[in-house]
Amino acid sequence: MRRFLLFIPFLIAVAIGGFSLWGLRADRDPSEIPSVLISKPAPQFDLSPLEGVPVPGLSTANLSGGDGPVLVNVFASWCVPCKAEHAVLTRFVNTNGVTLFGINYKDKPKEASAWLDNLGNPYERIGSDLDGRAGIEWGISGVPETFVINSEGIVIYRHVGPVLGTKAQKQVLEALVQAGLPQESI
Amino acid sequence: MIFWFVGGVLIMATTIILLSPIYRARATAQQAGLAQAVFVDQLSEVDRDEFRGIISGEEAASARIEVKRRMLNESKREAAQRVPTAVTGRWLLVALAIIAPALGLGGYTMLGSPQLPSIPLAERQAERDEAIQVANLAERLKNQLLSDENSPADGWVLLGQTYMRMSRFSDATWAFGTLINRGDVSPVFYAMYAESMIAADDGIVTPKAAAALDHVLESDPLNVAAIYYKSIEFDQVGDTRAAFEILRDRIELENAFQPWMETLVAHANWLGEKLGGERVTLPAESAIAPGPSAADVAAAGEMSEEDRQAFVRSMVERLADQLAEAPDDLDGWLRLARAYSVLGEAQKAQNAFGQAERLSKTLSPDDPRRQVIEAGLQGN
Amino acid sequence: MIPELGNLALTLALAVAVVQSFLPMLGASRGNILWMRSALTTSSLQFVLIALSFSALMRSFIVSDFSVVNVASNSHSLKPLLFKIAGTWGSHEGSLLLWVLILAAFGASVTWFGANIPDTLRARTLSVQAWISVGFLSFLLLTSNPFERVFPAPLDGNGLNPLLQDFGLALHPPFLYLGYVGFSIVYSFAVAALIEGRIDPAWARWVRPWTLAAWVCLTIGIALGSWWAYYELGWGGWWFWDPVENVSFIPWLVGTALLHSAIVVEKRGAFKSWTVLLAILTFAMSLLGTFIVRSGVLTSVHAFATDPERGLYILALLGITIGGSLALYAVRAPAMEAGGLYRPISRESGLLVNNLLLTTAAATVLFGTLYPLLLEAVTGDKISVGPPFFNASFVPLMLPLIIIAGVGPFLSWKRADLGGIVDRLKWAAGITAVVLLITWYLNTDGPVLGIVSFGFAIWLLLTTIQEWAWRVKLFKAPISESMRRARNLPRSSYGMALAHAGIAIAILGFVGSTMWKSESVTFATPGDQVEIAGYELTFIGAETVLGPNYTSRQGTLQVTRDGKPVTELYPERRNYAVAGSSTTESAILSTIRGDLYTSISEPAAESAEGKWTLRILFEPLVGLIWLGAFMLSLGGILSLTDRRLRIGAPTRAQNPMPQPAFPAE
Amino acid sequence: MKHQRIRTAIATLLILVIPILASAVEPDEILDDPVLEERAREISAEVRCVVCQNESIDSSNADIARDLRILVRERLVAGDSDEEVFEFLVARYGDYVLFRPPWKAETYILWLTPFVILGIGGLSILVMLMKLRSKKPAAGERLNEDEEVALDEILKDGKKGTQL
Repeated sequence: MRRFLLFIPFLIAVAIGGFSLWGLRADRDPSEIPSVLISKPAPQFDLSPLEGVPVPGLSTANLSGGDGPVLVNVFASWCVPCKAEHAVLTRFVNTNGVTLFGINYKDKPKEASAWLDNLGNPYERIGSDLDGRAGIEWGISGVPETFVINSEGIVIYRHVGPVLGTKAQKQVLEALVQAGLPQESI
Repeated sequence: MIFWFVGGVLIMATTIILLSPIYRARATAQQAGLAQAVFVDQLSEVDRDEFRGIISGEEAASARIEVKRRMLNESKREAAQRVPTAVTGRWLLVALAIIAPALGLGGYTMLGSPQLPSIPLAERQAERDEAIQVANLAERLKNQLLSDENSPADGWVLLGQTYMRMSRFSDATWAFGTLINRGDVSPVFYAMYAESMIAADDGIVTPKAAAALDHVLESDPLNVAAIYYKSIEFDQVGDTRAAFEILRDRIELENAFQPWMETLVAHANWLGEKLGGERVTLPAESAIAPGPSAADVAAAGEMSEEDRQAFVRSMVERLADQLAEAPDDLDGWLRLARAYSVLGEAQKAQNAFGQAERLSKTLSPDDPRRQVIEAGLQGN
Repeated sequence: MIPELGNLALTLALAVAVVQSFLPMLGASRGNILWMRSALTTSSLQFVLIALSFSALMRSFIVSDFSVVNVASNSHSLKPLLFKIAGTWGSHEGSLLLWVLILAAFGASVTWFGANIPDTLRARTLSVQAWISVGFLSFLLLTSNPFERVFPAPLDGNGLNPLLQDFGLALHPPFLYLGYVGFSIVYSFAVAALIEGRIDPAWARWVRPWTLAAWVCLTIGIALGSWWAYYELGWGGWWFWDPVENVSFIPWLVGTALLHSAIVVEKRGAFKSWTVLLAILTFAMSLLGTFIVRSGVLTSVHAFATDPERGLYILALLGITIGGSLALYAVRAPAMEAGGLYRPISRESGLLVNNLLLTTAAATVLFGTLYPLLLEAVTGDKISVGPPFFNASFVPLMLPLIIIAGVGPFLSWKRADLGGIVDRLKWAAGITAVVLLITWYLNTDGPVLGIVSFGFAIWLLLTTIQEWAWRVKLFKAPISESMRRARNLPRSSYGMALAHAGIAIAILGFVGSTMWKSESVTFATPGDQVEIAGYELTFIGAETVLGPNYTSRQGTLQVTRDGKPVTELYPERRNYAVAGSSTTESAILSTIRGDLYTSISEPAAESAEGKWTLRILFEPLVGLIWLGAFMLSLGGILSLTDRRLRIGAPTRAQNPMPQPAFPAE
Repeated sequence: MKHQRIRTAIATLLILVIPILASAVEPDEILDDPVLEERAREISAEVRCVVCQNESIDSSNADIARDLRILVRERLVAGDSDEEVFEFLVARYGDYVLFRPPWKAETYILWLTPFVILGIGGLSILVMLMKLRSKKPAAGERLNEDEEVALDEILKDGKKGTQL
């Protein structure tokens, strides 16, 4: 018994070592926070349209009742990675027929519309979230973030950071299919 | 050279110091009595504490007994212990005194760069002046171009390229953009414009940059720089296959080695990896180490023939300077030799091949570079 | 050339460390004197080589040799000289070089000052120390070479993080590492003793000075870090329970337990197995700290940016050193004979409870720090364990410890007379109770833990003074007799008293600055006045001041008290152009009552343009935290100078036998 | 190529990352009601800033921390209890935002471990002390004559032993 007890410190050390090894996995981001919205209805919000851009505003009601799923993308003109994922989102809209809504987070309307002029506007609706309240409702921790919502208005998937790289795009598209996008469109 | 002198002294000193125990070792180990000394001290401490009245007489007595028992045990232990008396095993020390510094030196040659000098800031006034001068010149050039309604296109190109070298990418975009807005829309300018935008956006190919690239490819479908960045764009929007194929197709158009190929092939293979191990191969002859950087390739691809020559020449000189300081770079010499051959400087090419041959002695007999050197020395 | 020589010296040091890692060990088991003695040369040589290497790096920083990657990315030509020097250990690579330098220094110091240690034990200890050296030198050379070169060299460097360009923080890492790494030698002694199969009072005596030295340095290092956070971060906090702070605190807790338990081994020959375990654990916790700070498995505000590959290497090193030694411990510990007997009421039992509380506290902090990782691994859930948890779990554990610390010194070894002690301490207990009631009356809605801590700190202070008075028979004997006794008390006795009093003083600081803090945050324009804690502060204005590598907006605050001028304070907001970031330089008026703490910054709201955000705090007694830490370290240093620790050293050859009666000390 | 490699090397080189804790609470956020403000401060000190490394929203100067501070105060003014404010935040960000882990199945172990360690340690100490109580010293309290003689030898030797 005493002999066994003496092994306890060793066993604890091994356990801590094991967890540490797990913590070093390359695909683990220690500062990433999982969303609490998954499988829950999208939060309540009502945003007016972005000044100077000819698409309507965005509210909770717009998210459900459509034919298929929607992609809600939180973006801002001051956000560098947003520029990078813009092309991907545009391709989703043009080649996959995805419905894309935008939440323009804490941005100056003038700069946002210039940004969209420059890059093109793939968004069907854009809500202007000037004070960042809608962002908090969605529980975002940074920009960009992208949510997949099904036609019942339930949040299916959330992607933190730009949708760049094969893996991220595959995950978003798969979530869209799961939310009701026809399989053949991807 | 001084480095190897000082380093040699360091290594010698290490060897000598490692050997020194041989001369200093005493015949008996210092074992006995050290523990007893501690116990004797503990005894006297008990005496002191008792005298001070910190512990009672009874406590002191039992503490003394405890310490004394420790002493008796210790003396039994010491008696049972074998105390070495002879100095043996010198051979191992001598062997290690030779092996260890050799290992250290071996490790260093793998990790270090002995030929590189220290470069304290104080000795780099000229370089700093030059940097400041370049900045000033760029500023002057800019003002000149702005004040001149009919400023020459070359001026703007030079300004943009200078900004690129200075890593002031947005300024470069502005310079190339100004040129294009004036209506000077040769594909070369567009390619530079696109590249500066991509650099300014941390490597992201924005739709605007992509449009510029498309513009280049419309009039010059073989433009290497545009194809390279187009591939990056395809990859960024998630079409890795297209990104890979555009590179592969362009490389396959050539039947001989071109200086830009290394970069394209490396990038194509990196993409191929993601697609599950597809590869692009260079024409056989070009198994020789890295070429110019992607940026250099791009720049060279866009230049007029004269500019290209000048550009290549400046790169070659840079390479030659580097090799003068670090002459043990076989692949470097090979590249230099090849570059001189391309420029038609046969004598210099021969010299470079000579340097390469000096270094090629350690290569395995079937190393392809041996043949390249041999062919080069014969003037092919 | 200089950086290359540094690199060469480092690889040579690794080769020497390899020799040292097995030859002395082999010598000790074969009884070969020459091989054992080789440890003395190799340990000194290793130290000299690493010191050469470190100087080479430091020189590269001083002359701004940007052909060294490490210099280019952590220094800048415009940086003041002091911070160029401090830049040497400002990065992962440089600080790791400092780490191995200190490791080698402790090894060499056993050679230089350890002539009173038997040859076999010393040879084995130095070999074990060299194992660690080999591990970390190879880690340094293979994954984090500080001498990596860049060609062509950039014209200027990236600069050091402005927050680190501070005197307190320049000194913080060296002390912290002296502490962290200092425990390596204690670990080596423990492993050597396990291999040798000998752990007895003499062993404890031989190890004590190194434990004390490391502990003192760690204390200073932690105190410097918290002092820096206090005045540099701009809002008067001094401890955040951040993972990186915690991992420096855990070895301190375990090390403190070790200091106490080793006394029992020394005096009574008991607690051997436990003490060896603590010696291993203290260093294990230091290594775990190194791992967490450099691998990025936990999010922390202070961590070196993450690199899983390096983390993997350190984890492997940890597995070998910690796993190996704990396995060795499990196998060899049963061979250790039990020590002397004692009664439930005795000094031994008191120290046992002390150890229980300290290790429980250490385990709590460790568990709390790692828990988010454990939970994420098991369930995938992410949670945070922050200050509220640690305050709620750690502080209650410390309270009984303070009581014990007050009583413990009165307990005699083996069997203590409880009645006598209770009788002796009744006055201290009475005063404590009165203080507690008054504090509670004045803060009826204050936090209970704070009020109780305050009372208990008073208790510890009183009992510590009383213990000293009792030892010197103050007022019980003629004053001259007391003076003589005071002179003759061993220094370790004074050390203990000073350290315990330091703890009490620091607690008063903790409580005072959290419970009675007052704060005022305002937008100010010149002429505005703020009143706080009896002071009136007038904001005169802010002006731009140019520093060597920053521009600063410096505010001027006139401080008056009852209309009489007291001083002027100049809080600053510094903007470092190269790094593109700003720092807050608080201005503090320190008084006995507490600190008047001021800082200034640009308002976040756009509507407040043209104004300044003035943050003014009054933190009562906060200075006592660092006074306490200073006393704690001074106590350790005093104990370190106790003559008993030098017994058997050759310097005492003229007078080898201590006089049985009374040597005048 | 070399240039580029070096540039990335420098860019990715590791430097100490330390936050800029400069702003924290701003004057325009402070509530007029000191009691509510006090509650707001206490709540914010226990809420983790989601974009920072490891800071509370009370001490962080991140934009979103400021938004959350203002939000907390709005909820308090609207009459929420402390618990309701925390629930509001957890509903959006999960337990991650709480610096004080909630008392639930996932954290029972966390909260109980200190007591368990203390309990087990305390118990084993008690058991050990009880065992020691029943033990008698093995050797006699005094040294016998042979031992005294041996000891005298050692003391004499001891003098020699330390004479180095």
